[in-house]
Amino acid sequence: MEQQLTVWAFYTFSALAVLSAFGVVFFKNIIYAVLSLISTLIMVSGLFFAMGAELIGGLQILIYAVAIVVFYVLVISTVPEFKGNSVDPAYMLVSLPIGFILFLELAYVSIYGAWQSNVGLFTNEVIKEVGNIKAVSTLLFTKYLFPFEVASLILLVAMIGAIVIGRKSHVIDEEEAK
Amino acid sequence: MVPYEYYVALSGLLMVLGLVGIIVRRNLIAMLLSTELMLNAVNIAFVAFDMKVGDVSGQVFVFFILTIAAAEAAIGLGLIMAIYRLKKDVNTETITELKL
Amino acid sequence: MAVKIKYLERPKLTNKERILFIDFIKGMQITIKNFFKKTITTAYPYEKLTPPKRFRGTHGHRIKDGKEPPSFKVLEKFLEIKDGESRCVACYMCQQACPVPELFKIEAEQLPNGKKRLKRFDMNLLNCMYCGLCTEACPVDCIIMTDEYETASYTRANCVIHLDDMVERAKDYDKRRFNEPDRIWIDDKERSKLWGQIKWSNN
Amino acid sequence: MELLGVIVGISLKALIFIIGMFLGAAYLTWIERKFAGHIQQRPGPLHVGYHGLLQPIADALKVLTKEDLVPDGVDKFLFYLASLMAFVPAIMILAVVPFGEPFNIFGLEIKPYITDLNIALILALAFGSISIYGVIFAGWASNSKYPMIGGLRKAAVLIGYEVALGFAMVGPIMQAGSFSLKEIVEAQSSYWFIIPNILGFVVILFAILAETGRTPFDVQEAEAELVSGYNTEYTAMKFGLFPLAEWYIATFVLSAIAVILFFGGWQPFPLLGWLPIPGIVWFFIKVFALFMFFLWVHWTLPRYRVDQITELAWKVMLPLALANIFIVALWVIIVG
Repeated sequence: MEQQLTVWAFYTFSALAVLSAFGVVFFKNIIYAVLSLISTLIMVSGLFFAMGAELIGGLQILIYAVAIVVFYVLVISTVPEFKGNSVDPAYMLVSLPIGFILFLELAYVSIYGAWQSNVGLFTNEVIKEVGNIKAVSTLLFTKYLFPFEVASLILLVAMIGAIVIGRKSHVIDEEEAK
Repeated sequence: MVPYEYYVALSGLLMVLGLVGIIVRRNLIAMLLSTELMLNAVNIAFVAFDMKVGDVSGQVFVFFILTIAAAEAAIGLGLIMAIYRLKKDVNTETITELKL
Repeated sequence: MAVKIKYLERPKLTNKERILFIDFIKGMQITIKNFFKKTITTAYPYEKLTPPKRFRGTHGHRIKDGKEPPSFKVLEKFLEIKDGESRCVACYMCQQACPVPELFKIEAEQLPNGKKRLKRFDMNLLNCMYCGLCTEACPVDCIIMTDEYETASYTRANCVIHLDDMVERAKDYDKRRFNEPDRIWIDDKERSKLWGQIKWSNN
Repeated sequence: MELLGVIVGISLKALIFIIGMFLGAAYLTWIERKFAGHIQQRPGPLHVGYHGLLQPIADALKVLTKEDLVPDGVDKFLFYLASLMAFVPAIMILAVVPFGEPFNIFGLEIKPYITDLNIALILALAFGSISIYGVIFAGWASNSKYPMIGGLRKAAVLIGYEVALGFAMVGPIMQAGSFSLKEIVEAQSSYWFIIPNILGFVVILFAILAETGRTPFDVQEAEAELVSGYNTEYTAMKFGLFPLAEWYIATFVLSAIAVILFFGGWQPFPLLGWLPIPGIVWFFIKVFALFMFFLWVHWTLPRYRVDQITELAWKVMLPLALANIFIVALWVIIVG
């Protein structure tokens, strides 16, 4: 029964995710594109749940769909509406073969890739026993502790950078200074 | 049970859509949105491989991708705001100072 | 000319107040005290407050009943007024005093015996601002303002009041409140209970 | 067939929860109006039914039958979507909130919760914060100045307090060692988590007030400045959904989560465990007390300025939440 539900969940979520991804690419109005992106992110989060990665699924909504996309919405509210063609037909012609080639490449890599020989740190039984959250966090705070700390540093740098770049430069009017 | 290949195919589709979006769109913000799409495709692929192998390292990497996405959004949007203040436009066609 | 703005320093909070949210707690004490007090409202259509005697409500006409001021005795002989009728002497003083004189429609006629008699006294209350100048101008204390304040009506025609309505209204008003002392608040005890005692200085 | 049965069962349960929350929210409006009235020494609703008990139903009928105006120049699709986007996530939090332990009636095991997930708290936080889009899109779609400013203010407030709220929740999670709300309650059988987490509780009080837009933090619909903020252009039930979602359902559900985190959920009060009161009643007593506290604050305090609110979020609440994590870590090491 659970497997049947998973199948259903996969088909619904993936169909909706692809549909909304089309929306992200082809909506002329940028706010609709953002709305489609939110939809895609939530559908992807649903897919994570279907795959048994609950922690990532929850964080996907909390961090990705809310914390990150809110920045886009805030910027879009300050930048007036985009005028002009949303999609350039000349580039459309270029993009189709490139996209197709990329897809073939991805397919080749994933079907004949070397990952098939790899065996993970945990087995399915262990994960089922300790739960997804404990497994992920154990790995995160033992083997990947250093990358985790570096990630926090990256965030700090990004924050400072965003503040410095986005700050309005206060130009001192020289006449007024006199 | 859904075979993991389906997930990988979905991931590839989203990746291609994101690429097409970056090539096709003329709006800087929309291009950034397409980047988010590609990052998500990678997320799906990571978790799908995890499911196949029976591991959670992929999910750990999704964490790092979330971090990168946050950093990218903050810096990218900061740059877009700076460009907008300079040019009053976010169209890629108008930002051509370095073009010969 | 530039506007000058004076900035006032606010009193700074002490650390104790800042950490324990003393000012929040003070405010919340007051509201919770009020929560357990009795309500002070009136449920209007079911309970009605009696306005103070100086309230300026819809107009009324006092009748000739022996309580007239002395000036009426002088004017009485020129007029044909029976007991129980309006004591109006048709002097038009109220219309003169009114800021919107068009709202009065006063007519008097000359009787064959040479006396004057009031024929019509209409007021269009749509134009009235209830300033009360007409009552002050009246030489015989005839036109008064009663305590009735429910003057809403469905048609414009109903907003014009006539002599007989006004006589009835004044009769009713005098019967109820003529002997009441003249003060602003109906019940001083009630007021001091609700809002506290006033305090005069000693010397 | 078994699948269909499970789906129908879960849908029925969800429907019961949703309808219950709707009716509950309707009567929460009555409670709020009564409470606000008595705080201002007036009786509140009085004439529809006994002491206005039927007032919420009359109000609902009124709101539902009002004319639904959509102004010219609004983005129609987003305009409709925004009211739903504010409302649906608020009610979705209910899916992960447990109201009590499973109990038996007539041999039937009844679970007073929809699911018991092991990431319930993260999901609750996620659903709670996703309703921000309803407000922002309402402001954007209205194509008008005041709603736009209101929506952006709400976004600024939410970004700040969401962080503080998340950090303040870490304390109980550390003590219980689980994200599951049910397990957090079960871990509090000996003592409530309010004891080392007092700072976290203060932060959560402020964060809930800010998230639900109750008075010291209601900058997004400041009547004096912004007419009505983000819902200025809305009418009828589309308008009604915003306060219903924010002021009643979100406040109630977030108070339920705060009670679960800090006041032991359905555990009885200390020294009163011998009373024959089922756990679910204890739970509702606590949630209701907390809800009334929010009402009390709402009807007492004046409004902060926007800059004061964000300053409070980043300079006071976030450090307090971090200090709370430190204190709880020490507590866990020493007491265990």
